[in-house]
Amino acid sequence: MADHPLPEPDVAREWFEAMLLIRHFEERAGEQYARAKVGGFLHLAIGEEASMVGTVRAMRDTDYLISTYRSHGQTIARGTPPGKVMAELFGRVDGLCHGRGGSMHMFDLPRRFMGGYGIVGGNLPIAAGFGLAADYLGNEDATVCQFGDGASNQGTFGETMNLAALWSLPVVFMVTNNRFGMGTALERHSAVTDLQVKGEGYGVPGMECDGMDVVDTFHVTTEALRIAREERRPVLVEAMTYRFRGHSMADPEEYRTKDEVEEWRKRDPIITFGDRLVAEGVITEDERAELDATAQQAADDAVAFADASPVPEPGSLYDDVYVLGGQVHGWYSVDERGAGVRRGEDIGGEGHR
Amino acid sequence: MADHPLPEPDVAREWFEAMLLIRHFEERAGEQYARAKVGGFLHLAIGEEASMVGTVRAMRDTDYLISTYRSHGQTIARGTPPGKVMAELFGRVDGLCHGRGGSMHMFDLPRRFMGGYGIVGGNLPIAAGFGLAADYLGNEDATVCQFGDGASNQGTFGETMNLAALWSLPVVFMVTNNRFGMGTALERHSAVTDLQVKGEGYGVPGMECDGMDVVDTFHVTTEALRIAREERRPVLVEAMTYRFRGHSMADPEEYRTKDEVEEWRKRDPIITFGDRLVAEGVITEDERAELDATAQQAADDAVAFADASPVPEPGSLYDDVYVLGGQVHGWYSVDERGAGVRRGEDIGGEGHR
Amino acid sequence: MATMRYREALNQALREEMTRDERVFLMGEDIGVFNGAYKVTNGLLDEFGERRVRDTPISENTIVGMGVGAAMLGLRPVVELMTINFSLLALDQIVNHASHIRYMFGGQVSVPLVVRMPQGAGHQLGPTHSHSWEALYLHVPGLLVAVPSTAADAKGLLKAAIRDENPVVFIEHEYLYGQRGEVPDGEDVVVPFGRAAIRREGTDVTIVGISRMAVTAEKAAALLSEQHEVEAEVIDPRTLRPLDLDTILASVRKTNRCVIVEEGWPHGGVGANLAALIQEQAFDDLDAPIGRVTGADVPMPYAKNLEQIAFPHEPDVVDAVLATFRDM
Amino acid sequence: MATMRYREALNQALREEMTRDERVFLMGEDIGVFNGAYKVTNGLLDEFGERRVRDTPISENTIVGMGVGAAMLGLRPVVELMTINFSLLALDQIVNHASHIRYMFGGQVSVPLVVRMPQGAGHQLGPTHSHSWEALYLHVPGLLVAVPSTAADAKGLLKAAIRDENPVVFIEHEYLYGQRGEVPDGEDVVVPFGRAAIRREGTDVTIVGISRMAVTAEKAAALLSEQHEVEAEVIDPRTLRPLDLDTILASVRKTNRCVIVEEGWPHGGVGANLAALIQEQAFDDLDAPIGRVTGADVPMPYAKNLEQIAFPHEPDVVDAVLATFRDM
Ligand SMILES: Cc1ncc(C[n+]2csc(CCOP(=O)(O)OP(=O)(O)O)c2C)c(N)n1
Ligand SMILES: Cc1ncc(C[n+]2csc(CCOP(=O)(O)OP(=O)(O)O)c2C)c(N)n1
Ligand SMILES: [Mg+2]
Ligand SMILES: [Mg+2]
Repeated sequence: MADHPLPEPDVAREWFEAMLLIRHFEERAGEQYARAKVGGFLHLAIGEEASMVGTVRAMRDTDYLISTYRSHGQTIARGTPPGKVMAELFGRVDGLCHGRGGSMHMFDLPRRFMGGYGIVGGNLPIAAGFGLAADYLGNEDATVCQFGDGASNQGTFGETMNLAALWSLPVVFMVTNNRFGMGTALERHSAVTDLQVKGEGYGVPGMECDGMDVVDTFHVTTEALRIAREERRPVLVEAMTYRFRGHSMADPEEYRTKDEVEEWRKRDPIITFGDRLVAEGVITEDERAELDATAQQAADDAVAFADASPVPEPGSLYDDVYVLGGQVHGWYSVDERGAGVRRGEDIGGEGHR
Repeated sequence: MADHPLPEPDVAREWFEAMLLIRHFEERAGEQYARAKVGGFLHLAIGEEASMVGTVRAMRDTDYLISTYRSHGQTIARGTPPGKVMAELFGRVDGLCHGRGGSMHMFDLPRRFMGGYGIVGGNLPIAAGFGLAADYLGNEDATVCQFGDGASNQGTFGETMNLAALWSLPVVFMVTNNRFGMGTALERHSAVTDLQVKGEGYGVPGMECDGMDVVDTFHVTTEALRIAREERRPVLVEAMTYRFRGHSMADPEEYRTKDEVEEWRKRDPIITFGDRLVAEGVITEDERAELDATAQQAADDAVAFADASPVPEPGSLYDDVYVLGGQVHGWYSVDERGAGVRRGEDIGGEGHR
Repeated sequence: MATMRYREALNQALREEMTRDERVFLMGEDIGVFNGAYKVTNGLLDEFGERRVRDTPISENTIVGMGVGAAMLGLRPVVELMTINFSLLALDQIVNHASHIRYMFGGQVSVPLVVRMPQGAGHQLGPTHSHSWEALYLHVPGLLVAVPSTAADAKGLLKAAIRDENPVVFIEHEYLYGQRGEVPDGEDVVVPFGRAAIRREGTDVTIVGISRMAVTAEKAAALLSEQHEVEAEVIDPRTLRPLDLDTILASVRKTNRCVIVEEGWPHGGVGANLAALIQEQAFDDLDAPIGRVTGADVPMPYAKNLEQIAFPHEPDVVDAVLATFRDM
Repeated sequence: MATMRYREALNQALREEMTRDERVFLMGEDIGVFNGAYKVTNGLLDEFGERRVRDTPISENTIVGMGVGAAMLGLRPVVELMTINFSLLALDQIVNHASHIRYMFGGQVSVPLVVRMPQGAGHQLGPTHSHSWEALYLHVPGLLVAVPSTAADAKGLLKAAIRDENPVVFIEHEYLYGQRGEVPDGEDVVVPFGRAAIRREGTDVTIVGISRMAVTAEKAAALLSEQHEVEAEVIDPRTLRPLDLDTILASVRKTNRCVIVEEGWPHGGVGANLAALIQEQAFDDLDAPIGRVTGADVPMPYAKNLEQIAFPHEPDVVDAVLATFRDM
């Protein structure tokens, strides 16, 4: 699988940079979590960078990407400034979602990153809806929908495969098989462990890519997107990968051995790709160190940016529950004028009467 | 497929009798619906008798059967007196569920008919739960779960296939492919129309039977049950059949042609089986007519029984919402002592305070 | 003004909005070739074709979710669920997705989705097909909730729902489908959300009726007037989110008595919510406890006689109103 | 009496009931090898093995449905859902199946299933993981609903739930998992459903607190006493179905004032239901409108400062109580 030639040097270097940036970003995020700058659940994707960057680089700017609660890296790969992602983790106003969503719920409309979703399997139907919209509008926008091996057991998986195949929707479903759904190993949660065949009974053909190899991921996803866009039908791509860290920061990792993790770490997508770039003369070892330092600096800058951003105004609590105007006149959709206490009372403006 | 020899004459005759009884029962039910003796939705299974009787006759008395809103026939095949089924349709106290469930919700515990269910796809997880119980208890009880082609698109289908395969549960899933989910033809609702393969991506192998042939259905289901019981793993059986009547009594059937129905009627499972019994000398034409008359009489008796049964006492409205005793003291689980009107006020007894 | 059935009014609303706005399309089980389980979409497949009237497989959660996705990209999907009981299968998409997306993504996107579905008892459909769930949906911030009780409102509110930028849960009633009413002419006659209708003016007691129970309330008010010399004011809130509490409060301040009538279960129902709001804000105006007439606290039985006593009828409303006088 | 955390008390209840009754087994996502997302099932896989502690795939609707099926055949499944937010995916099995089966099949079978799940905000888990849904479940006839707020109740009610013949929705709280409390010794100490606990006696106002908010209410009562010379009676209903309304009414008849505190959304919440019941039955005893302190009417935001103002704290309860005096 890994015998694709490298792309043009500039391109290869950019992929490497993107993976480095994601890696350092994730490591910084983990540190900031330990310092309680980041709250909630934090799901790092360290180890999965190749599957993210390879996939995103196969996409057009006009394509849609939709993912899970483990999607800082995808957001960054899609071009979102890391500072805005970090600020979201910090729960600050300059965060992508102004601190509303947090780590699990990223969203960047201009870059067509259509969201990370906290409900396992919840994003599949929505992805099919994007495919339907492309079809309805008669345009060439394809959708990539990323979800995990564990998500392939949700009812939405089967329902969505059937509908996407039945209606010939231009969607690439990418199951990121990192071999665990939380602490449950693949063979303990899925009767069929060759996940690419799980769509076949619904008419969605499967493909596999080496999710530890950015080049292979790129090529397979490119072909999958071609099929979706040109042949106008869905494809299921299984990206074989592994997460080096726990499911979230709160994971003691008792369900797997250190040895297993070490085995996989030997295939670290950033190290192996870096080695290859050096071996094939695309970069020198010095440049490699420089690129690494640059990425690290960018991650540090993201932290600084986030830290400098203010927390949301308390008065913004009720913003954007509804689109106001027309027939919905205020944040109070029913009534909050009771004698009792009213949350977010300090807010002013039109939301209040 | 239809080249299995007939079973012993007594057995063959009994299958024929059962199919006749179901047919006449269904016709009577339809008539009573037209007379408004039966309310709600009435889904007849005329045309599907072979798939019902062939399946049930392959089961042991200790096996569990679970089905859908289209299950009068299965209930009768399982041995429930037709009068109790008809009384349920009439909403009477002698109905199987004392008039609580109606046509869509039959249930006969002693005969291990574990219910007809009104939610499409809702019975699959429950069937897997029966399989789990058999496994847990270490007994040989197998479960047959019947559902429609349309139900194979519900999320529960994929979820249940995976779990049944993963946990090696002794369940035969039988998809009754009558080619329509309500008014939506198979190829318009399912991307893959060869339904027996729909479980393969989840590790559940498929089999097919001619659901218009009671003998073939019997043989295939027997083998499926053997696999479930002895090899302790699930099987998906697709029974190819057709419903001659509308989806329910309220169906104008604009979605299919009269010709199509006529084509299928040529394969009427009762006529073809009767012809074969006569041709192979199991019964004479006269006996055939007699058996038919007997079945018709039994269906008439069922109507008479139902008609003679009283309607439920108003005071029974709150019975069996809860199992009382222990910590739940009355039908009122919260409180119904408000100043306002209380439904079922005329009830007495322990339910009231 | 034309007279038409509630289902025809809905059909007209769909037709007009589809004609007006190319982005509007329909999805649902058997809405096309079958013309709809309750014939609300009758003829629309013929008129608009398969692109805009889409028969779906039986996959409630996913068809709603696809509506969410299509709405996020600017389309105006109207998803029909065959009954509200089946919407429990789609609740994750309706609540965890449709209602949250705008807020959790910081206002970057909206979800102009309409989920239409009927509810209600009376046709002996038994426990899996007969329940009323408006109280569930009114609980959820981010949703709008409509419960039209007349043909005119069915049409006008559905048009308003389709034009709105927010996700709307649009609750129809199986019994009402066949009822006739006058419907104003004009393709731009919309009924805005958040405005209650006073169905009958009165001075002695305020009766609030939800969905079909607005009709029952009106009939009960006639009985009260004829037989008991009680002049009831009957209010149909028409939408539960937003709720026009002002109209209800103004009435209660005038009548000093209130009874709420709904078909759903008593505990945590719409009546409970209204009673809580009214006693909070018009405490001193109340001369008697706020009465509630609700469905029985049971899964809906199939048998006709049991079903009939399991949901409210006019005499129940009359009794509840009279009780507010006895309590004095 | 031993002192232990709420999660340990739950763990003990599971262990004891599994030991006592071979029919009791556990199913859920990551309850075994991972020892539970919130460690409630810690150690149970080791102790009881894979037959009785079953890690499941992520298939909420089906694992609950399998519990329904197993329960119908006489087993005593205890299904854990990782949070109550995900139970929306399983609602069809919980409501249309578990709660209806006994009734719709004429009493032939029962469904002794327990669905355990935590809810609640405070850990910045954002809009898909933080909501409180007890009001949804209390709406449904056929279910029992528990909302324990102490370690002792967590244990005693869970034991009662497992022993009961009815389907139980057992709602835990993420914040409470780490809280310690005294738990009576003895394997047969169960806390029966339908009996409220008076957490604090008082004469001036009745505060009803639900789930974690029972703790908040108690702390608020201390503040009221110290700072405002108001002696509040604090009641924790412990179960919402059945509901011990008598205890609440008796208190309100004594104090003539009532405030209900809950974490969930305001409209159609538990507070609305209690307010409606109380004003119905103790109308003349009330000197002020029943107050409600609830979560904000928004999807739960992630940012810490916003999250904190989106659910009730002691000062909110104090203010609401004082308002019942100002209204006089
Ligand atoms: C509906 C739902 N159920 C359970 C969870 C809790 N949960 C979060 S992530 C996760 C594991 C998902 O595994 P997988 O799909 O393989 O993705 P990965 O985390 O490995 O990227 C679980 C069970 C959830 N968020 N949503
Ligand atoms: C969850 C759910 N969605 C929709 C319906 C309405 N409905 C009842 S039967 C039916 C068609 C089912 O088709 P199939 O599974 O093929 O079974 P058949 O009726 O052909 O026996 C539909 C859509 C329902 N009862 N439950
Ligand atoms: Mg995984
Ligand atoms: Mg069918």
